[in-house]
Amino acid sequence: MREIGLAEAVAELVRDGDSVALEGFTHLIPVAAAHEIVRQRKRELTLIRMTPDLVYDQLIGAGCARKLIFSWGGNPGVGSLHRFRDAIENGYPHRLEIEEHSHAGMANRYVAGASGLPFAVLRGYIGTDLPAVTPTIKTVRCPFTGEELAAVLALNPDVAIVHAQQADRRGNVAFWGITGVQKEVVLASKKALVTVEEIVDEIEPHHGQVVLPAMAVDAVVKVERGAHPSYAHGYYERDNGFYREWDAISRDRDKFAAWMREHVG
Amino acid sequence: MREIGLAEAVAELVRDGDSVALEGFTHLIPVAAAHEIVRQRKRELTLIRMTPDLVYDQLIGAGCARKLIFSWGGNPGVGSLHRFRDAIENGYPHRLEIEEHSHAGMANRYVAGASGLPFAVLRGYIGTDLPAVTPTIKTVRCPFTGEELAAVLALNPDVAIVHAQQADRRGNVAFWGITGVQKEVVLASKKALVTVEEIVDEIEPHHGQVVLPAMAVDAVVKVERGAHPSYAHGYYERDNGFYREWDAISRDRDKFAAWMREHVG
Amino acid sequence: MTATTDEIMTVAAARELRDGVLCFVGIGLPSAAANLARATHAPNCVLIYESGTIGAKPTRLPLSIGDGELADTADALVSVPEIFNYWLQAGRVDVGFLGAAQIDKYGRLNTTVVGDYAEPRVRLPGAGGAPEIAASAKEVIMVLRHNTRAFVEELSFVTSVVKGPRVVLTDLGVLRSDDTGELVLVAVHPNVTVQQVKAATGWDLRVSDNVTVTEPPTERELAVLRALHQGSVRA
Amino acid sequence: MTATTDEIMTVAAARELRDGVLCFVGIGLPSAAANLARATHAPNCVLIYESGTIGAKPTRLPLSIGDGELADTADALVSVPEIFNYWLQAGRVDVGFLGAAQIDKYGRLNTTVVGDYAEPRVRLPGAGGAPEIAASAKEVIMVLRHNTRAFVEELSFVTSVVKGPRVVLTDLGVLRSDDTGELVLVAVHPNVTVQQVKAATGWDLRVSDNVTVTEPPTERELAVLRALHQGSVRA
Repeated sequence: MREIGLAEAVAELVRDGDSVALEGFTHLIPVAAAHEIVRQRKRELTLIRMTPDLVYDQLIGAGCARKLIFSWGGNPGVGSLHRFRDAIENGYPHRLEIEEHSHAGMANRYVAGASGLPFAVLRGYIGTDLPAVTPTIKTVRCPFTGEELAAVLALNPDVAIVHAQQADRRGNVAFWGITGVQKEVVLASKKALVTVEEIVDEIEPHHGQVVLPAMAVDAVVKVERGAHPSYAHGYYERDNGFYREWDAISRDRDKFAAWMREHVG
Repeated sequence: MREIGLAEAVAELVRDGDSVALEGFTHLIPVAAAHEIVRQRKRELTLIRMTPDLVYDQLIGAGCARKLIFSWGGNPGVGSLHRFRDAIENGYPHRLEIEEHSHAGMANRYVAGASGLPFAVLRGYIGTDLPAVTPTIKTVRCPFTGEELAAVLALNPDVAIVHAQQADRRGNVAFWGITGVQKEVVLASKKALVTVEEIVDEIEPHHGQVVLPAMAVDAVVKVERGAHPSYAHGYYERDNGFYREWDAISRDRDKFAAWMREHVG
Repeated sequence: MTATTDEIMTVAAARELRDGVLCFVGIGLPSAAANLARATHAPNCVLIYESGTIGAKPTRLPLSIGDGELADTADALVSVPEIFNYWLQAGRVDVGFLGAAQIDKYGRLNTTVVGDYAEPRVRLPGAGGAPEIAASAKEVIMVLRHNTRAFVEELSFVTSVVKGPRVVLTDLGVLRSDDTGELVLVAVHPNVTVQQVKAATGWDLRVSDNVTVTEPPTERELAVLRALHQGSVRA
Repeated sequence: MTATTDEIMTVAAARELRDGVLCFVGIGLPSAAANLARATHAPNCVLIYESGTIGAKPTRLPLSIGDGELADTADALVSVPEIFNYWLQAGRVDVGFLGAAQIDKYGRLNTTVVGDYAEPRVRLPGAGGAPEIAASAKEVIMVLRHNTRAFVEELSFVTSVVKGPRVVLTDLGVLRSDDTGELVLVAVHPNVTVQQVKAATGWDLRVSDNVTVTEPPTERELAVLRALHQGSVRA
């Protein structure tokens, strides 16, 4: 495994205009890597993520995003993502193009992407207004039963960024606890950057563990507490207080800018 | 979890004429359960399995099967399955209908079945003679790219039978090592019977572990060495010698019958 | 103890859950109701969260759908694609819980925008798991505060369409779908009048011939619900 | 040490494997060749077995595709659907290894039946992983014993169609696909004549203008191969 720092990894793997998927379903959100993207002033990114969460609220507010592909944009258990809303409702800091799906649709788009298929089939969206506003939702007919089902276009981001608990010295990566779509997004993407809490000699077995072999990953970077204020199961808990505080910080454009200057740089 | 014996579980869950999938990819083959099916003289079964292996050679030779759905019918590393060949080549003990796929096709048929979808999409079969002889292979066109892909009909067996290492007292089941399509076949089937090496208070974490929650399973039965001559990772090794011996036993109809009488009953 | 209107709504939702069912839970009020049910009359209820935890048995209410507490207490942890494909879409889920910003008389839900989609007055979080919960759960329980902004004649956007039978628990009463799928008022909470509910509904609400009055939350239901919330606040 | 024809074939197959490639391995001779390569000139080769083991590093040859040894030494263990969908179908596999009962001049393979499908003279095992390995691996290495029963003008059944470049290692020589996809004899093993190879081929075999002679197995290659086999026999 190649030794590399976070700044170097982001500089090398993420280019202006790329489609970038930072995933982690509540758990293991790669916040430190997102902050590095802000610091490097990446622009015109297509940000992809099921649950934009605080991490995309920050990237959108900082002006990194041209487009957002997502399925649920809220502050879980708290309320709105104000930078996300300000971008969509008021075009601030600039207009944000959106492409929205359901969770099942996004998950299956990653699965299709990881599988080298052009599309995925699911029972979903039927009767809703989503297909009318989202061109990556169509229908397909079962060649055996004639049933009409939803079809969604595969997702193959330029770069996947995820956070994991452990990597071994050869670059194999291990996640446990809630593993979300981590495996799928890494395998669906052209390049993958993984930040980890710890580099170990031997990966420990855990319930529900997912191991990604080294060859699926382009860079592994050790970043302790790299998911904060999200959490890393077995390492630190979710900073629920910060999620609540974010509501007030992000509600105000200036307060947001000041917070970002002070805490991200 | 309900206490139940293997004879009772098979009597209750497997009926003449059912489609039955005994899975386990080399590892964890539910051989003891198969022998119980033979002892109970179940008839007219549609046997489903990626790799028929010795276990279906025995069921076919014993006259339990009307039809076989499979993707690779050999004695791994040794040669032919002679009872399988005798049924297809000579109609002995009676004619055997077959429906054959590739491994990728069978795996995806289980995935579609487990997902409640009528079919699965894959890149496969193109240019081969398989679609001409197997009506459960068709094509589907991607509604986004126009590309033509293979489509396979979902599999939803009446009964899944698998072997696992551990169950806890509430009936949650754990597999580790090579887990094949165990999870998919159980979730794709209407009913599921699981034999296990051991019933424990707490399932131990292992690399690559799959846990099936109790509600996915209809009966859990403790059967030590229930996979022999296949193996149970962490419990006993594969009896490679027996796989070699099987070649001579199964080659001859009378020798086979005598072996079954003596060892299965 | 005196129950708040939110508590009455949560307790009413909890009571809808029969013991032993497999329940797909969203965060917030649905999670509170499902966990209250599990802690009282429905101990064998199995909770699935869309984050991939099956059979979670949290002792405090999770703040988010992916809390560590859910993973620690689950029978099995699976990926998000598996939860949606192998569990929800496969039709294993008996009951889905949903909230929404807007609902119409057929129980269709909007969680996407208020106003025009391209130039929304309010941008809401979006679909999340709702469209597929609505389509695949055998039965759907919805929980919303009752007012004419939420209970509307026409949705700004149709995010989710419930297929099976549906019940809506509000802070005023209980609505159930009839054979045509239309929601009918079947119960009012204590001290609420039918007229109040009709006034809080943006369409001409049909009322059952036998409107009952909700049993108020018991002492035990309230105590358990508050303890679950306390745990969450302490965390 | 004198090499058997099977050993010459296996060594020739092993040499086709460049270091660092991701190789999808079937059981038997392909597995022997891949492990020989890993133990000699290609230590960074990553082996995938269709049973779901990624990066297995067996010290003895597995008898079956799902041996415990493979699971014990793998970097990651995944399900069979994942191996086929996320790894093979996604185009991550550089080299696929295949055997067959019959091959035609385009390297199409038959592992299904000899004779008529409905009334076969010989029922072979069937497709297994081969059709998708053939279609999705960037490059395919085939290993077959060379005779007119195997190298036929017309297959009884087309089980697998190789898409990318292909090479066939036999006990007589080496065949590679040209731009049209047709197999051309490019090398003969020591003490084998071009005429012998043509006689063992059921179609009019094209022969390269520069047929070379295979380097015989080195002492080290043979020693390693035999040690790998010994381990397997002892198990």
